[in-house]
Amino acid sequence: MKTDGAERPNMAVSIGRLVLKNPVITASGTFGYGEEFAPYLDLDRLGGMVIKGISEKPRMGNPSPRIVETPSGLLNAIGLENVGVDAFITEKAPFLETLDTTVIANIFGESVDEYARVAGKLTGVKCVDALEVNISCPNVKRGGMDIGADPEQAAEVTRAVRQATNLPVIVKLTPNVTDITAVARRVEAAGADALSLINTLRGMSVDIYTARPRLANVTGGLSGPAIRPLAVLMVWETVQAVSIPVIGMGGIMNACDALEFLIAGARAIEVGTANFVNPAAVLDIIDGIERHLGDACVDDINDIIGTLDCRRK
Amino acid sequence: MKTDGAERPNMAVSIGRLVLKNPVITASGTFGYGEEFAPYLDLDRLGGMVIKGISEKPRMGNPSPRIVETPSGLLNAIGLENVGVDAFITEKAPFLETLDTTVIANIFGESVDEYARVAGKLTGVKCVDALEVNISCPNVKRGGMDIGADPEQAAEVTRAVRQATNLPVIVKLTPNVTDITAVARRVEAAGADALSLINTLRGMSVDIYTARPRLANVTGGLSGPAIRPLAVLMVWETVQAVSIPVIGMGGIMNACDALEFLIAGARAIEVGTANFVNPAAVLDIIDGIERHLGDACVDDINDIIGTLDCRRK
Amino acid sequence: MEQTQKRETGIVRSNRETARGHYVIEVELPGLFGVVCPGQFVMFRPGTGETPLLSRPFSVCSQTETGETTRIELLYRVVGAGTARMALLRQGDTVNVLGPLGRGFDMDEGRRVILVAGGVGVAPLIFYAGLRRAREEDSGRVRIVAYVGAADEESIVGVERLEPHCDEVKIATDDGSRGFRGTVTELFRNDVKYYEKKAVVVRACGPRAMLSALADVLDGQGIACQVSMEERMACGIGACLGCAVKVRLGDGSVGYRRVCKEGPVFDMEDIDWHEN
Amino acid sequence: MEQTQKRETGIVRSNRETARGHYVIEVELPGLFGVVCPGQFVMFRPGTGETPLLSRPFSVCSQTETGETTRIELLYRVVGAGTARMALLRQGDTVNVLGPLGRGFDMDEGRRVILVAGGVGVAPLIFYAGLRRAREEDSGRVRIVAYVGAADEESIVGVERLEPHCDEVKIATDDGSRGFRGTVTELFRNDVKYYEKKAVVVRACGPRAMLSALADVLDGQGIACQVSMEERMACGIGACLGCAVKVRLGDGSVGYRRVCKEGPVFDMEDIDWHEN
Ligand SMILES: Cc1cc2nc3c(=O)[nH]c(=O)nc-3n(C[C@H](O)[C@H](O)[C@H](O)COP(=O)(O)OP(=O)(O)OC[C@H]3O[C@@H](n4cnc5c(N)ncnc54)[C@H](O)[C@@H]3O)c2cc1C
Ligand SMILES: Cc1cc2nc3c(=O)[nH]c(=O)nc-3n(C[C@H](O)[C@H](O)[C@H](O)COP(=O)(O)OP(=O)(O)OC[C@H]3O[C@@H](n4cnc5c(N)ncnc54)[C@H](O)[C@@H]3O)c2cc1C
Ligand SMILES: Cc1cc2nc3c(=O)[nH]c(=O)nc-3n(C[C@H](O)[C@H](O)[C@H](O)COP(=O)(O)O)c2cc1C
Ligand SMILES: Cc1cc2nc3c(=O)[nH]c(=O)nc-3n(C[C@H](O)[C@H](O)[C@H](O)COP(=O)(O)O)c2cc1C
Ligand code: FES
Ligand code: FES
Repeated sequence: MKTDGAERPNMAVSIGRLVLKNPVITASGTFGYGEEFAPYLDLDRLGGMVIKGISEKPRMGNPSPRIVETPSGLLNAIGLENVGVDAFITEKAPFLETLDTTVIANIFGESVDEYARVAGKLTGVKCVDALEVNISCPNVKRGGMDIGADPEQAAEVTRAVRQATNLPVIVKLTPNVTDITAVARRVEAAGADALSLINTLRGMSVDIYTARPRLANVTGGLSGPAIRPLAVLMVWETVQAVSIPVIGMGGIMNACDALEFLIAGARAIEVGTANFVNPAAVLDIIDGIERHLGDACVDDINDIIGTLDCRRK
Repeated sequence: MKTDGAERPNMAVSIGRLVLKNPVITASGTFGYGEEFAPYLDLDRLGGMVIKGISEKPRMGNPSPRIVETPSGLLNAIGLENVGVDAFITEKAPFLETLDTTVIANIFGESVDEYARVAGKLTGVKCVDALEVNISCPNVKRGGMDIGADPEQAAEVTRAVRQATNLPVIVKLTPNVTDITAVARRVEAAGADALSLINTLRGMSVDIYTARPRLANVTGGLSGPAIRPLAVLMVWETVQAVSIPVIGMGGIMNACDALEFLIAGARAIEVGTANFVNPAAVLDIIDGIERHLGDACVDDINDIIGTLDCRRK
Repeated sequence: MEQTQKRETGIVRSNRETARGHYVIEVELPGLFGVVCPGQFVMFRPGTGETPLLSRPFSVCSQTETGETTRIELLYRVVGAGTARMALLRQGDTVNVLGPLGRGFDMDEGRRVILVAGGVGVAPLIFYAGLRRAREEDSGRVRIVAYVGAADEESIVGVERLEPHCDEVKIATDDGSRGFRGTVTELFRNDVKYYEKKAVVVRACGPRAMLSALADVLDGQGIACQVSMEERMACGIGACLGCAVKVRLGDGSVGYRRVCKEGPVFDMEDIDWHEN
Repeated sequence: MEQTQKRETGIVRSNRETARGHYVIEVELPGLFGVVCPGQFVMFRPGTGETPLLSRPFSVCSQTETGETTRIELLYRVVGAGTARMALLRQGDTVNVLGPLGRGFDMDEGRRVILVAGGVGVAPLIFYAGLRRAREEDSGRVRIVAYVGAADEESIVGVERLEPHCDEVKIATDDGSRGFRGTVTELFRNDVKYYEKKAVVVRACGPRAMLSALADVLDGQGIACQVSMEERMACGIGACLGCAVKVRLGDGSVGYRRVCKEGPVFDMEDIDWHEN
């Protein structure tokens, strides 16, 4: 459907039962609990907001340095510092309740049971509209590898969370795998309502003058524009492998980057590292997507999702 | 051992039987057949040179566009264009014979047998000092995945090449795997003399105005500084997992970057994309490493290899 | 004089916007290039900053050797991150220049020359026209007619630089705001029948679509034509195989050639116009 | 006047090297900041170019509000890619500034103030000394003594800016090329016994090793001290948790606080000096 540009295009998208006013969501761990950004933008304009990862108990996080910049990238080893699910509910949720945007709680655990318990506790909390399950956690059993790198364990966590909640369950996949579609399919079969990807890629950086790692934690997760080409490919492949909606992310800095993911088939996108470069980045992205639709005379964002044309000229 | 800086430090390293005059090697596919760079630098100064990947028959390569720049990265889909092993021997080898540097032929095949046949043909060619086996080729059987992503197939190729040649065999690993150390260990067990890593990471880029992939081949391999943190980590993990020497690469643009890999345990390093930015980049890297050793009063490059100190302060 | 290919640190002498979004940058390089052949290009990169990563190719638009140094001009249009960064360069800034590279236009053929330029494709043709005129003593007077195309009046570039060297400069704009309304190849198509096939040669540079249309116009006309092709480049020196262009081989089959090495100038009939 | 936190596009008014490798940049911002508290910082990024990716934190060194605009000065040392890029900025260039951010120094305590600065750590202390003097009418004359440390004479910064506000500026250089030979904390250690514990407060800023040595000097002395801490920052606004500094909690345990939000200024005794 084409428009003459007089009306504003429809920007609403749906992720299963979840309807977002636009496809732009802030990514977990990069937008705090929302409050921190209130001085810089009207939070109600967001398509959605994913909260910093929540575990059952509070976690202190890793020693400093926790971050280091790499070429077009950010390597972080925050160590999942968070206030814990109980403090989240009493201290952070009330502010989130005042907002008119979709709030997604990002959860993780050190065991399948912990995931289920956190999911259970968040179910019924008024501001929480959906859960995003972060399965990129190092799992003791497999030493260093992510739970999410093993399709079997990923499916198990998905099933447990699925049973513990009636909220929409979005499973967030790790890119540190040989074949992300294999994990995606298993997670879909285990009952996920949607997938989000990609989380950070494992990396490290060395200070050559001290011969020590630049992060106190030695290794960290790489985000930012550097990883975008990898993320776009994984999203595109995953979209073809599953029939549930896929939320794309990884290095989205502006509207053009967001459109790459949407065209590749993502139903919505998350913005992470860009929030650090400019706290109002998401607004520029929302406005930029809308402008692009106007320029291209497309009156519904859904009409460009998945339009990637790979035929040879 | 410390020096007072008066003498020049020892820069020679050995990769098994192979002795390099310094640890700086040009990476396959980024230095042509050497000739192209002769106007810009004295090739004899190189620690070594890996030749563009060679297959049994000539290959035409992919349609254009074959390359696209991404943030701090280069996405390429050359499609392994090469003259084929016979033309290499007659047309390219004579020039290489005139050089006083270690020449490593990079080989690949579409089947285990093709690898063995190419290895066999190159054995005895005077200029070829070692083989680097590129196992990051899409394998028909596993549809899109690399041969090198499957430890079993990787080991099989290694064994076949090992049997076909008495040259040192360096197996070049793909980073597109869940656990590179698993592949590394199997390849070591199958008889590799050394490992080199990383090859490019799979990625794609979308032209939002045409809704088409920016590469005619749709997907490509990502190289350049963007991937360096991932490469350093994989090298560090692999060094700990095997006892054969590891050659590190991925996003090395200058001497500091090279030193990150050496400190993390790489015995030598390869320089790829940087050759495109500055055809004499490798000389700057060699000189820069030597200067760093001087500044740090280290009189042998081998004394800094693998010195990474990960203890908490 | 032999040509030396080098990577040099140059100094920006000037960098001005000459038409909407189009700039001319003048760079001073230490040492002498030797005679650059029109159609040859340089790989260009600002001397500071890490993005973009790769150098960008630009045709040499003019060259002046003055004792110890070489000055070159590049004419460019801002189309993306690299050229946007380039437009920010100011007098005194340092830049990296690799070149001159590739194969330029054959210079000596034809007593009548037709130049066909699309947009910034005019850059090497300005150089060609000037050099052709300068060499005229030896080879007798050449008649040079240029066809220049652009989107609209405001984005026409290089005409004032072509005029001193050309007998005629004909202009086409897509919107008809100046000269012929339509593409430069349509304009040329109307004239082609008046040219004496054997005496003329065509030198063309512009977007692939324009060159492809030109190939259609010239198909079966028996007019010798050389075109300067564009492809994305990483190295510019034949090493990466990134700049492949599909060509017809003698035996009727097709293959790839490197724009940076076997080109950027090709004989029109060698290119496989059907596909990249 | 209330403080407004914003991300603004500013214009570079000047950017000069004032000591070897040390620069002062003056930036003009639209709108008013409200009173910045010395010790507060801004996240700073050149307005063009994509590298480095993240903004860099810098303490505000001076602030002037003129009708509609705010001018701030930052004093910085070139240590890496971000500050190297910053040193290339010229008058008229646009930059992005987010701030003012974080918690600054308490301003009203102490009738005698001791400032301890290591290198560019002098920046917020210059601001502090000036503002303290300016407010003197209300609170009576304050005696301000500054201890300034640097590697050598050539890299001493800020002394000439401190002097108008201070009763005394004492200098230490590692190589003794000017003032005391040794660290600034050693210099201060020699004097500490002469100060009247209850009347003085210390305000310090510099590398962690210096602050840690200062904590040793002041250990058990009963002198109130606030320090401005540095950690790598991504967001500057409390969202990324990247800038964690280890603190001692009331119950004797340890935890992390965000330098950008709960700091950068902390009470010295709250910091866990043993580890990051
Ligand atoms: C031999 C040669 C000579 C050239 N001479 C000139 C010249 O004299 N003046 C001039 O303005 N431009 C010239 N170009 C084109 C110029 O190199 C590109 O415009 C430039 O690389 C774009 O860089 P960017 O970072 O600004 O754009 P990007 O962000 O890289 O790309 C922007 C757009 O330009 C297209 N593009 C990028 N690079 C190329 C390329 N190499 N060939 C074709 N399309 C490309 C992309 O597909 C994209 O649509 C020449 C190219 C070649 C190969
Ligand atoms: C609240 C605050 C106020 C500051 N005020 C000033 C100031 O007024 N003047 C000034 O010159 N500098 C100040 N700094 C330090 C300044 O932010 C860093 O020097 C700058 O970020 C370095 O950027 P770069 O890209 O040049 O160096 P990089 O390449 O990022 O790093 C170079 C070296 O500096 C160290 N470094 C980088 N960032 C920091 C950091 N945030 N804290 C500590 N060490 C770091 C790195 O470990 C590395 O050794 C302040 C830092 C903070 C946190
Ligand atoms: C500092 C930081 C903290 C993060 N914390 C979390 C987290 O708690 N849970 C999670 O699922 N992802 C976390 N992420 C990953 C991001 O949500 C996102 O997947 C990743 O950064 C890629 O997107 P980007 O390139 O836009 O940043 C974090 C990323 C960063 C940079
Ligand atoms: C244009 C291009 C062509 C390449 N061709 C080959 C090849 O033929 N064989 C191979 O093993 N690796 C090939 N590579 C991978 C490089 O050798 C290297 O592993 C990779 O680029 C990472 O290093 P870099 O970041 O320094 O470029 C190629 C890389 C590029 C950019
Ligand atoms: S640009 Fe590298 S081969 Fe032509
Ligand atoms: S810098 Fe992000 S929380 Fe402090």
